[in-house]
Amino acid sequence: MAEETNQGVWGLVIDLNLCTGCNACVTACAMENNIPWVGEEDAGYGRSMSWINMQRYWEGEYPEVSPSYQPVMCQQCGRAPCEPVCPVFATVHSESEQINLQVYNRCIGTRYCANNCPYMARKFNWFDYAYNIPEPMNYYLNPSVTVRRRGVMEKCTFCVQRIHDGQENARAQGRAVIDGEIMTACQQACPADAIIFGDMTDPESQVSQALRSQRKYVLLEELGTQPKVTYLKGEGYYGG
Amino acid sequence: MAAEVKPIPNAIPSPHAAEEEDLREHLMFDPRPREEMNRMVMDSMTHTTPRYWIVVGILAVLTAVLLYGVWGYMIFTGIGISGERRPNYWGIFIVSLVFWIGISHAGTFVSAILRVFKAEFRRPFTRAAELMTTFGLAAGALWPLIHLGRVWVFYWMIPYPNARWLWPNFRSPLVWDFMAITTYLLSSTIYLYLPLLPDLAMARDRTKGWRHVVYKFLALGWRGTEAEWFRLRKAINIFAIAIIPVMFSVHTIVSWDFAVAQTGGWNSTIFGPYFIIGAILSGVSAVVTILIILRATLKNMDYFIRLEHIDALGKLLLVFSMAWAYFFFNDYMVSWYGGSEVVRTILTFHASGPSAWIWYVMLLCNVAIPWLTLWSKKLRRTPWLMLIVTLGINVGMYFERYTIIPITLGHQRMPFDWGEYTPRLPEISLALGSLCLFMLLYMLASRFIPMVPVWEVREGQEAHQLRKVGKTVVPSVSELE
Amino acid sequence: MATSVVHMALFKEEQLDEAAEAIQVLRNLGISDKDISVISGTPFSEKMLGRPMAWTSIPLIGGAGAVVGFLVSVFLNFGTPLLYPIQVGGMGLQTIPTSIVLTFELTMLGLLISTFIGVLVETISPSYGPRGYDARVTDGQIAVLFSSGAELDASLHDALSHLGAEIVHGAEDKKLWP
Amino acid sequence: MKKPLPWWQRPWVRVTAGLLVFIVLGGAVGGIYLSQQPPEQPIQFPHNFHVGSGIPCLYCHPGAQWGPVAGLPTSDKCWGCHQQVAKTNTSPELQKLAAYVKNNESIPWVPVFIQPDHVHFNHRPHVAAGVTCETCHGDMTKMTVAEPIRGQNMGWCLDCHSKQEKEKWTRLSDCATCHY
Repeated sequence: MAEETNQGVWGLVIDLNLCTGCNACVTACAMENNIPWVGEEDAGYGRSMSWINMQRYWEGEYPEVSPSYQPVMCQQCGRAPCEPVCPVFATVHSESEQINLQVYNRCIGTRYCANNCPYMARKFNWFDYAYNIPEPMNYYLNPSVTVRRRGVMEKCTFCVQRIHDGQENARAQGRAVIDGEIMTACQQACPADAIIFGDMTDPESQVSQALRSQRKYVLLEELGTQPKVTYLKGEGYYGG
Repeated sequence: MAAEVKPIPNAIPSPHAAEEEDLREHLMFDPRPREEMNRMVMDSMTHTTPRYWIVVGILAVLTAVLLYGVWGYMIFTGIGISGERRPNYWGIFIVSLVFWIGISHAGTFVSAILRVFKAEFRRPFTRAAELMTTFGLAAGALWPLIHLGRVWVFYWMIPYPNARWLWPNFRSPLVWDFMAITTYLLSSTIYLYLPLLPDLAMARDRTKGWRHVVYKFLALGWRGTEAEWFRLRKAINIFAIAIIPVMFSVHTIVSWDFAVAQTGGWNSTIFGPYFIIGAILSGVSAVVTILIILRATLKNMDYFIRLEHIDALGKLLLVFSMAWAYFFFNDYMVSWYGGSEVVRTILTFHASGPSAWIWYVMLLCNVAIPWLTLWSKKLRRTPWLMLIVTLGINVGMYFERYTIIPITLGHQRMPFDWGEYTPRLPEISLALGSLCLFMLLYMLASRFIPMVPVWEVREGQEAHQLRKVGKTVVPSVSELE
Repeated sequence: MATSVVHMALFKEEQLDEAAEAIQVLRNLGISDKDISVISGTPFSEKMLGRPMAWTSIPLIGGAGAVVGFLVSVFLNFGTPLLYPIQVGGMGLQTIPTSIVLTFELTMLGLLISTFIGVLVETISPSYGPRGYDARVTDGQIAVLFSSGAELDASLHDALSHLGAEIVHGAEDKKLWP
Repeated sequence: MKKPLPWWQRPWVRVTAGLLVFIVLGGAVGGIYLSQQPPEQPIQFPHNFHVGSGIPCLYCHPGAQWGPVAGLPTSDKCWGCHQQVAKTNTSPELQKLAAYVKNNESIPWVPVFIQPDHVHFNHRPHVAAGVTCETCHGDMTKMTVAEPIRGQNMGWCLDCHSKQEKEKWTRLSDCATCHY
């Protein structure tokens, strides 16, 4: 258990040049993380729960328009604005995983964190959506992830259950986590391989290589939130 | 000494007689015997008409249904029955919180600041204003709870040792809020109670039956000995001075709920004083509203509450309206000039978005109408007009908070997530319900608590004298302590 | 003291000067200040009545409460984060700017609540001096209570009624608080 | 008006208030008491006898070695030994087991040590770190059916975690260790 102190810093890179906006990541995320569907009416009202917002922007003038897509999930900020405002420590910074956590059962539903998130990445359980899933469909629920009840906030966790699982397996086998061994659900589902996940402290990992690209940028960098999600877009080349 | 209080006999009729009359009225230079004042207050308290009970009954039903019924329904189904959605996570729940906490600033302002600065006209209506503080807070303190997604675990905000090893996050503005509102609620309730002791003793001596039992209990065996008065004076002095910074801190902290966030349009250093001025503006307006209503409906109140008082408060209102406009402009100017893209779009959105009418009504009610009316003494002394103006100011202040909270939230940094917010019926019902609760509590209290601090009025009348200077009389106030 | 009776001299509201005079008369007749007490419906300071300074420990109790509130806030601000260290938003565990808010609120809460507790305790704790009560006091009348033996009655009666007082012999001590 | 004092003395008020207090307190105390009682099991399984005869815990609860759930034994596992044990034919409790096997039914064991949905507990790291079974489950040599441990809450977990080595505390106190 020598690697217990060095847990790594998890990072996500999304190549927008490759993203087609197919929403496979959104679906995979929903299946992995027990994200309920909210019904037609609430979804139309802007209460859909998906942890990834597939932001679609139109470019050009009609009819010469082309869409561009940007999946935006929780950016796992190093200095997250959502954390200090929670009165009960329901959203905290994980020291060991270096991500931003949401502890569902501690949440009392002040929704302050959601207001203070500049990325609008947080979703609120307005009703008991997950408990109203019709009978056979509840078998899709993932036992490794808490099913959230009404009145709590939730958001992308970088599939922390998978991180734990991978780390635990590696530890039980007495080895370090191999790059690419731990995959987030969105990464796994992305048909274009636009999403890369891994340890940013390992200079050889795919994420670190992608991060040396000239095409990288982070969202709302001027706020100093130190996001762990990086986007790649435009002209340039890979590698340092 | 009390003899000198009486109007000077055979005063020379002068062209300034009207002004003299005002002076007399201002400090109540027409004292009545203490027994009579006591009787008048007791009368106002015990006199109930069928109309009163009908109104109380309607308010009770409305409170039970609109507030507690809908709230209970919301607890069992989820907060989703409100109109809130991404990105407007805060709607009129928080607007109402800020509104009611703002209303609650009036009592402390009137009875602490005016007491410390010895503004003598405050005396007859301190009680009415303090009651407003307490009940405004009672209505306001409901909102953070109503607003919670899981209200049944609200106690996790209270610091206490527990099996989870977890304490509240003292870096969160909501915990400051919780502490500040608790402090303010407790201290303003005590501050209502302390000067009430002699009046409760007065009521105890004049009642029988259940009232007597209750007053006897509440008056703590007050007899009026020197030691008791001395103690009371000491305690009131400590309270009057200490509660002022507490009052300022409460609304500053409420403003920090917004100002410490990085949210565009909220992150403003001037929010603290801006909110305080707004709170005092809406609170003092509410005091005027209530005084006009009390004067019209409560028996014998036209002796204690006079046009002169409404006039004086009207002057204060004009000053606060100007101060509010100054802070508003300051906030707007600095934000706009700063040129941050998100803040500029928000400011444009306020003034030209689909909800722009709210912004204009706010400016109309808070600035235009008060400035056009309150400069005139004649208009300040017209109760029905003052009622409209002060109600208007409160509508304007509600809209101010509405502009700051849901409208600003709907227009943040990610353009894809811009949204609008429309309150739904349950929210509106809850907001009306809290108004009903406030009115119900106030109406019930008006028949239980002596609405005029008779001893303070009496003390004032003894301290005031009319002194003849040349051809006219001027009032003078002596220090009693 | 056991044999002495409490008498009460009631003065009208505007007879404050006479009441002050009456206290002087009582003193001249050999009744000590601790056997006299004045109750009134309006706050008259002891200076007006020429009485010894009253004493209260309310500021002391209030100050002590403020200290307790301050200490509690220090524990909450700087102690509890150490019990279970939780990192939020890149802030330190013990942040001074945020601690000021809570320190202020809790100090004030301690001060104000203990001031009230001081009033409560001092009001319901037994007081010394002659006891007695008349409901007319809350109508603004000034009652000078004094305890004396029966033999002083004649001279006292004359002196006090000369000042315009209404004298109640053997004022009863009503139980005013359960 | 809201002061109930004058009605305090009335007997029915007092009786009602007393009853209410009694019901609320009784409900709370009873609820806590019941949650600390061992549930009714289909078979009064004598842990003390089995552990006493040297059977390791992991023989019947093998899941503890490799995963979150330790597992409860199926009738097959019981029958593997018990079909060869003479007592099986005499003891009335074992007749129940025989009946389950005969009808090819699973034994409806009631789990005693269950974590709520929002707590993710994994046996494997605990077993790997050398935590013995009785640290959390109590001394089974003294129990027949499994009994819950009192006050096994978050503070109980943290209490043990805080006694581990200092460098592990960051991970062991992390919220995401158990809650996600």
